[in-house]
Amino acid sequence: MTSALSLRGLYKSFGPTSILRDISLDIAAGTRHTIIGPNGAGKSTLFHLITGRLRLDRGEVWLAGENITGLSPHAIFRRGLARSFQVTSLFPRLSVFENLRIAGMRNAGCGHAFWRRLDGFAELAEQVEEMLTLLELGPRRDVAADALAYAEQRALEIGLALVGGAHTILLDEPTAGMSRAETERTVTLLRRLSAGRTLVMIEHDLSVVFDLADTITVLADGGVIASGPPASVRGDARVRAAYLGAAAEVLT
Amino acid sequence: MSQPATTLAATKSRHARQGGLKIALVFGLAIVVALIAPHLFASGFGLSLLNRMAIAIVFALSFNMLLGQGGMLDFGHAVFFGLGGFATMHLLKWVDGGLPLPVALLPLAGALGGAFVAVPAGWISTRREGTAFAMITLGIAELAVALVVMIPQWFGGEEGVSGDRSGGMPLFGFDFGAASQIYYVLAFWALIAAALMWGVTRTPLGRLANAVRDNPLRVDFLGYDPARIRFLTFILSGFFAGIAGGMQALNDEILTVSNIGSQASGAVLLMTYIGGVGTFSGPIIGAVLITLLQMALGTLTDAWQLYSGLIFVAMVLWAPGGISGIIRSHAPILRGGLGGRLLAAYLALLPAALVTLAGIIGLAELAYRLQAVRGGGKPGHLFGLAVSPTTPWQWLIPLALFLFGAALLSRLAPGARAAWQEAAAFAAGRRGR
Amino acid sequence: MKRLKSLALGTVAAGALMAAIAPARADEVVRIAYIDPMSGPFASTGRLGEQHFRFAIDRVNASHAAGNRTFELVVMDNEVSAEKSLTLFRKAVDDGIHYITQGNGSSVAFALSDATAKNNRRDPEHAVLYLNYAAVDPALTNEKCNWWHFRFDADSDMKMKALASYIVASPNIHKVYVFNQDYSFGQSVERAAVAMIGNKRPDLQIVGTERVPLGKVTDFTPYIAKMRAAGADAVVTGAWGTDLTLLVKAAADTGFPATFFTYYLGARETVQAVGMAGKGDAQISEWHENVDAPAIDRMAAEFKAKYNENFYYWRVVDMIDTLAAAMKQADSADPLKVGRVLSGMKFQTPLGPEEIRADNHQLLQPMYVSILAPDMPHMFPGVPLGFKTIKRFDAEETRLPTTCAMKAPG
Amino acid sequence: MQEALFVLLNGLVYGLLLFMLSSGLTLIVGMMGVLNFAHASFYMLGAYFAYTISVGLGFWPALIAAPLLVGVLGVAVERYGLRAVHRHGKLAELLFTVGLAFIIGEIVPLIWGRSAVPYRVPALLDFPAFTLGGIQYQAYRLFMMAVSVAIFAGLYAALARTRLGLVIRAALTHPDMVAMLGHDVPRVFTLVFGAGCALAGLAGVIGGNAFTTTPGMAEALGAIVFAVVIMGGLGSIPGALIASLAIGLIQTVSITLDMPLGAMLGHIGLPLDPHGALGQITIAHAAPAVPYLMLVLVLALHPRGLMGARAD
Repeated sequence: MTSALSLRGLYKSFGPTSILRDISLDIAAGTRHTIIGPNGAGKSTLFHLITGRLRLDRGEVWLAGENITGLSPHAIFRRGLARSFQVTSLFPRLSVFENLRIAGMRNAGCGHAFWRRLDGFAELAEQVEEMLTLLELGPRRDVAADALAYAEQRALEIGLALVGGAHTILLDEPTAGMSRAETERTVTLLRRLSAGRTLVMIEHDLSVVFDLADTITVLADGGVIASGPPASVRGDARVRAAYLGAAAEVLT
Repeated sequence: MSQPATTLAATKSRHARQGGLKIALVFGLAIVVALIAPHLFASGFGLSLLNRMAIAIVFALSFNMLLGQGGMLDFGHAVFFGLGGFATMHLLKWVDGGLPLPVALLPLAGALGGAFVAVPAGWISTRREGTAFAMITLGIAELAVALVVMIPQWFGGEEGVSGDRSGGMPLFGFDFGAASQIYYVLAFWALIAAALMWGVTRTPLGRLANAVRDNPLRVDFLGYDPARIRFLTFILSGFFAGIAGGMQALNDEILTVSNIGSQASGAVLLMTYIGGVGTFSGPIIGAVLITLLQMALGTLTDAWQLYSGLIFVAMVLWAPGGISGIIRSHAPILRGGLGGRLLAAYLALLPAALVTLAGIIGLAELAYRLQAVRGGGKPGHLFGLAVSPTTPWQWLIPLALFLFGAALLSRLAPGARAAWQEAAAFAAGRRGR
Repeated sequence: MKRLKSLALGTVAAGALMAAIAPARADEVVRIAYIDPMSGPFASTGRLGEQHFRFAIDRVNASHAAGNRTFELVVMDNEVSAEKSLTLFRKAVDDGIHYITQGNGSSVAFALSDATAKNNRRDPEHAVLYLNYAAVDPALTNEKCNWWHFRFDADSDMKMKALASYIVASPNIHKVYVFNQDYSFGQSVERAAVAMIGNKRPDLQIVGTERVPLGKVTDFTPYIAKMRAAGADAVVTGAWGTDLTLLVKAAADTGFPATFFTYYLGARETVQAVGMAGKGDAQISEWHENVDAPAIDRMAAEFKAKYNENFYYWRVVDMIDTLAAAMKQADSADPLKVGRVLSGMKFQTPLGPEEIRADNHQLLQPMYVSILAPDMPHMFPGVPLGFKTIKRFDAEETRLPTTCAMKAPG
Repeated sequence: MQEALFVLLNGLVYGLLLFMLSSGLTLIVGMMGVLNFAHASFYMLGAYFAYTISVGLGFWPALIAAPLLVGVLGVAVERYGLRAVHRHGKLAELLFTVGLAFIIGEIVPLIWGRSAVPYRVPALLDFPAFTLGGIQYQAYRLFMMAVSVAIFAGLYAALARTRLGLVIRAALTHPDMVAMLGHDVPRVFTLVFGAGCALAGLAGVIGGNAFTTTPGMAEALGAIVFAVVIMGGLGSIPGALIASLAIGLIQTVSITLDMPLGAMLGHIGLPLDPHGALGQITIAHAAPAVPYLMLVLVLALHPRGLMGARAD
């Protein structure tokens, strides 16, 4: 069986600073995978490399059996990979509804049409309304994105990655800055929406990690120090030493 | 998660139906205005003003398709306008020569010409965004002007290319020679082009252009190439600018290098910005107003260029949303019935504003009339007073007015601003609930 | 006096306003729309023209040269834009104005000539006569001529004919460089120079031609170097304004000794920029301050006293005088009737006999080739040089064949 | 040989003048991201101020005082105009400078008249320094070159060596960081804008009498200065120098090439009808369009310009 996402020997450095070294990882289709690691471990850089935002120095990225190394972000998206950002990245002057609709346009077959009414894509609108409800943003449907509260913006950020129907979804710290209750709602949402899809997350909140993840990869100092099911990662001595330290009690 | 999907869909379709009705109403009204206008301004000058407005509206809307909808500042938009015009003009000459085409259809040639030129220009420029894009368009504009001047065989050099719109195939018995007849042709095209451009904002590409304007990076991660979206928008914009150019060709029956030059590009930027880039109606307001201003102010005072410069800078400083921005920021307040309170705050500003204005006008007029007097002219009157710009004390009056008024304004302005903010917040609060 | 006062409003000049104020008197008021730049970079030229028109009109009105008609100037600012000129043309027609005049910018001239022809064909009741006092593109009286357009300035070919015949007759000139601004006027000067100077004498040749975009070049030194490398001893140029100033200044700075044969050297700022190095440089004109014509000298003095500017456009006075005479003769202000009189009209001026050609409505007038020389009666402020006639051409001598095939209306 | 030297020298002079004009703008654009369309207007003001001062006091006091005056004006414009517009975004800033250029262009002829003013080269430098191939070289041209080189050296040293220079260079690449480090960024902006305007004023003092001082002088140079700054790369002083010299040299060289485009492209195998409308244009004829062609090409290939620090 092919992996949903397969990384083969990725290297990346900025000038003389080496950020990532020899990252190899296989993520099975339909699983929820979490990447953890201390700040500066290169987690966001890894996402940027996978999604085409940054160029690799060496190595290959395969998506569902296809080599996507060096493709542009939009080409990668078209092959079924969507992502969210750590720093909220929305369309500030457009309404929540329009934000989500834009995210869904590619897969709804809108193309670049300038001769068809956007409102004519009824299925897309339905999909978006549904997502609005799921994100509990229904009452904020027509509010401009930059007028939303922070937590609402984070929810919308996740929504943009989810609405398009991609088979593999990369979320960069989806619950960052959320309250406990909001985090719990988000976890429920992710659990629900990741059914049948592959979910890769960077996450700091370890309760979320162990709640959701089927497999965990630990990044530290630009390298993978452990990868596997939660139980094995939890028991890994190097992980404890290199990363967990203060948070060790959560693990036990 | 409580609202049943059926109710939701129902609300939505009601929304859509109401929206559609509103749009139909607006365009119906526009058609009525277009039909009535020539009877209100029946003189040749009035018609010629209306014709220019129609052209300016299409041109400004096409410009705002880039700037307002797509976030692209094009310093050479007149290139597509002008070259579209030249295309129309050449076709018009063939029509004069016997090509069986109705003259009224010729702006379409301008559209094709504009789009045709926009393809290579856009191919180079739209791969970049922001300032780099703007600068490339500046370079392209300079290049285009240089080329047009260098090839008089095609563009007629300084004397331009002229044609005769009444030489073609008559349509329903009209030959379109008379200004009143050509008005209807131009009004027709202005309405069609405006409707189409409005339509484009409702299409996938139109929405994607908004997205690219706001956040091109994110668009890239949603499966679209931002450069491609910019490119297509650019070509469309060139297409509509070309229609405006074609209308211009029919109206003036002559087209010269100046129609593609930086002044024409600057004028459309001015119109669009003053009208407001944030709304679809902004450029229309700007086009109508600036056309009027250009023609009317010039007959009233020598200082009109200075005044338009000052008005422009004042708008940039205090009303960056343009006129439509002002309207939009007050509409909810008025709808919320809070206009009265705000009006009082504004009225308090009025005397100070008038005093300042009188001071500025006095200074400017004195300066221009001093120049006139030096050249042997007569100083004339201002506000019913005999002007003598060579007498020093006459300068003191407007100077004092200006300083006093400005000081007063800077005192009072924060109060009015606060009143507006309060009213806006109140109105927003009401609506939010 | 009331009318004078309304004139004093001067540049305001809203036609409608004028019409309202104009009192009902026996005199018929003939309004002339003056469509030229009053603002923007070319305003100085337009203003200077306006002063000459006011001067000429005041003279005509004072002497009742047009019979029981008085002229009134309506100033319209076109910023040298063809587009704006056309709108102003419409406005003039609306306001019942039948005479327009313009001079700056060939593009404007072509647009106005074209608009006049179309307007008069479509709407003969509001016919307009277009009096061109300074736009000199030959096409206006040749392939693009029109019956309603009358030109009172010699076209660039006629001027070149005079310049060329002087150059061809000068045994010391062997190598001529032709330098122009790149637009229709510059192009036609270049064509005429090449045709009229090249191959006219075995030891006379054109060693180079060059055109530069209007107002875009800052440093002309490389061009001077090119002329020098070509061995030019004379430069023929139709350049004007800042371009001409910078060109002759660059020549003076680099010590380039060739003589400049120009169309527009007479501008004060140009002569002041070149200084004494301009000595010997030539221009072609229909008049200059040191022409021996006492009647015009008096006008020039009067003009200077009134406006504190040098008298420059003799031809504006010539044009307005001629228009007045034609109206008197036609005993009408109807443009068609006046046009019929003007077409082929012959008359005397202080400079000699002149004629408006019937075949293309071009005025034939005497022309002067003059050079900047010291010790002249009239000299430039700050530079002790003045124009000195070195060759005079009678009006008839400037006649050129025309390709004009215009038809008289009616 | 001599001819080649002459062309080179001319290109150098022209290039250095362009650099003088654009050095101030490149600072402003690089640091503040403001495309200052009024820059050439400050150049014009420098020339007019210098004219007025030189009438009373002579050229040398004007050389110092006029740029300072223009600088002060620049500071005022930044402090009371641009800063207020800043929050409305880049487009508003740019349009503000467009309006400003327009207003200056109207006010200057009101004060000094619509035709050229007789602003002269100082007598001390008004002599031919040497003759090359029969063409005299005015001493004033050498002076212009010297001033331009001095500006480059001074700016380069100031940016590389001084604390303020360090802050400015840092602000070019990481504006937020500089603010976080506690530097008063608005004040630095004001200073940079004032200094940039003063440099434009200095160019005006020196260029106004070498060429002409007219109300149209700003318009004639506006576009080409932008071409230099953009091509050189926003904010890069060496980039501006290279772009200036490149434009100066290429334009001067192309003036000497009388070969028609058709023939030239024919040499390199591109088919263009040598008798068609395009084929007949000579390279010399197209010379003034060359900077813009270079601009479009450089930007299309390399969006940051030759040595740009900012990409936007």
